[in-house]
Amino acid sequence: MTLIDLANPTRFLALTARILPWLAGATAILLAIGLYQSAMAPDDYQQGATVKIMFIHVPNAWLSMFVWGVMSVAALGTLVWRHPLADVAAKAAAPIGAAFTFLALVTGSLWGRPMWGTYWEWDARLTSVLILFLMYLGLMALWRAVEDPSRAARAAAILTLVGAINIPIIKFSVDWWNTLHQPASVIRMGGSTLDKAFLWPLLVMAVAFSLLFVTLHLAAMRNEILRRRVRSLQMMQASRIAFSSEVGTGSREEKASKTIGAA
Amino acid sequence: MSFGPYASFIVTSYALVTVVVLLLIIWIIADYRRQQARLLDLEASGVTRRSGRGATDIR
Amino acid sequence: MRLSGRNLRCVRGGREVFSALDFSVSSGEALTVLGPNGSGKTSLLRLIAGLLVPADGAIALNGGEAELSVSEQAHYLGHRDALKPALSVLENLSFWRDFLGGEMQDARQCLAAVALDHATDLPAAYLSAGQRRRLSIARLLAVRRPVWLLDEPTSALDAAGQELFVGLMRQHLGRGGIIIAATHLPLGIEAGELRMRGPA
Amino acid sequence: MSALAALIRRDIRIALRVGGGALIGVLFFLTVTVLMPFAVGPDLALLSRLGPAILWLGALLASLLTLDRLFTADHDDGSLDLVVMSRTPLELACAAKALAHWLAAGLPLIIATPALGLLLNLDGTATLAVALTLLAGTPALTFTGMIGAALAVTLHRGGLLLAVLVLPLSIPVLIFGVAASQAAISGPLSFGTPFSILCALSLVSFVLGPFAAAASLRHGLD
Repeated sequence: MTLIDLANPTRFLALTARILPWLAGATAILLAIGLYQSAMAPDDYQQGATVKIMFIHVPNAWLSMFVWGVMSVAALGTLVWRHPLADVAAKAAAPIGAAFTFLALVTGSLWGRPMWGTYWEWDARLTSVLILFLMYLGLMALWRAVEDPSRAARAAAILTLVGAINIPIIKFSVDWWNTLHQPASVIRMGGSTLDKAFLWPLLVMAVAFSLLFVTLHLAAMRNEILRRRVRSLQMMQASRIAFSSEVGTGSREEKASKTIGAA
Repeated sequence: MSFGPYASFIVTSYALVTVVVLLLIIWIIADYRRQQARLLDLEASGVTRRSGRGATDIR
Repeated sequence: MRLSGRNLRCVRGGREVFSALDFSVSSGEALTVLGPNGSGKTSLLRLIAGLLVPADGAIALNGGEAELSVSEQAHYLGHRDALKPALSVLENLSFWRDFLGGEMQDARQCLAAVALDHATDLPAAYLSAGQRRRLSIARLLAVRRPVWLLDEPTSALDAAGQELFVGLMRQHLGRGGIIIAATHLPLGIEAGELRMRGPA
Repeated sequence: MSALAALIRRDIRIALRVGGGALIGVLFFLTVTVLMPFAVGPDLALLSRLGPAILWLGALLASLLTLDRLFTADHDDGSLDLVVMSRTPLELACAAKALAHWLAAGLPLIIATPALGLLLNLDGTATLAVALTLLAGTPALTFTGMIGAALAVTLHRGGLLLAVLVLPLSIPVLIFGVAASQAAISGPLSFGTPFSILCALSLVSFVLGPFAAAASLRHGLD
């Protein structure tokens, strides 16, 4: 371990401790504004009140892709620049990204239920998000499968980058597969011609959720750094036992033999 | 403010988002407390980091 | 108590490892099995442990508990240490103590006896080879069984560990136990010798 | 009894800790099920007709996949030697290991079934029927699969060979599992008949599996 390896996460922890409360506060305020605005937004002439689901669905869907983007940059950081924090950032982002993707899926299916009559339709967008969700889970499983974080880091980074290249291809194939089977899409979710009355609440909510992600991500990164410290301290503890037992064996043996004999 | 015939869907989706986000926050805070406690335990048992500072010191 | 084997023959993979082998060890005695590589030291231990079936001959433990087989009254310390890296030191030991059954000892005291008592909550994955061996030795103490079958027990241990282990073996013999150890190195206790000739 | 409890506790702990593979089975189940519509097409009526079969195949493959290391892991680190030398009969130890495996890897599959039922357009009754048949049938898959896992130790091979050995043995379970769920959804058979046969298959496997696995392990030691 070099000095920079130690210093960097330490400085990061100091920085996090200072800005986390401010971030959390800003997130809460923006979320409150966004929620108020979306509650006040008028009904859509086609979709009625269900358009309100859009205000939480779209930010989650946006984050599901944005988080993978963050992880891809972190993966580059691991593979190319070997930045000590890059792997921590990628690993901490995965569960949060998976949670946002899950929410995008569920809110999407709840939004579609009144239109489709079923909770799940193999709609191109929802299906792509579902596959993204599976990829998040797979990545998390990869991290869990390997005990040593530095060994898991490179494998996970490669998988993240392959995923980033593959996601557009998957999206394209699913679109093609979907149009092959059902020519007319059931509804157009969040079309490009959005009324200003919807645009503002949506934007505020999107910014609020992005801030939420940044806050959670920084906190999760801090946890991950501490987890790694615990790990390295435990390894030091293990090596110290070997050392100390060599020094103090004589008395220890006598004491131990007495206790075992008496037991 | 009325949500029309699909009120339950709207309420469910907002509630679900709230619950999942809260769970995330609770998990992260609990994880922080757990790691912090383990670090303190380890320090109490006399293991310190090579730099000589306590592992829980952030500065 | 007396552990004896008579006219033992061992065949592995169609090859005769040894034949017409006799041995006998009484309470409080140790026997070292000596011989070149491939002479069947490990096979003999596994035969006594019930992990291999003799092609000929029989093994008996006179004066032990009648309703238990020899292998159920023996501890086997092999090359592989039967530890799960995902479990902590204490969890590993407690599991074997609970599972092997019989007269149990306190797991923490057993760890203290092998100088691992400060590492109880450490995952076994972090242990060095010598520490893993110590943890395996703690297993011999956690459940009391009269016969110890040891395969190169001191190979991974440092000087302090060996000294500690000699003390534990003496205790075991002092309580009327039986030790059979296959080894290249001197064991550090007074013991009879059984020389394996190697394949004829 | 406490010896078996200790074994079950240890195996579940290892499966759920970092490096354990219990939850990967669920992820595999999820992925296989999601792949099906891409091959079959997104026709909801068709999917709901195929749903029970897809879920059963997914569960079968997922439970088989995780069985691979049931005994080989213990064999590789020497634990199996000590299990054989313990005062617990090997048959009971095998049964305990299979039970632990089912609790850690089989039960999550059943818990995941309702979510997957939603994706395949199954209604409440159909999902419940599939979950119920899986609850009755997956123990049989684990206990017969255990025989293959024990053979894998003897033969020093696992993976694909295990699948080839075990898949034919699980055909009856598949037949009656899918038949029972279809019966509950569309008839014309009554649900009870195939379901009770499924339960009977599970009960038979509880007896047969541990004995066959223990016999195979005893002969496979070296």
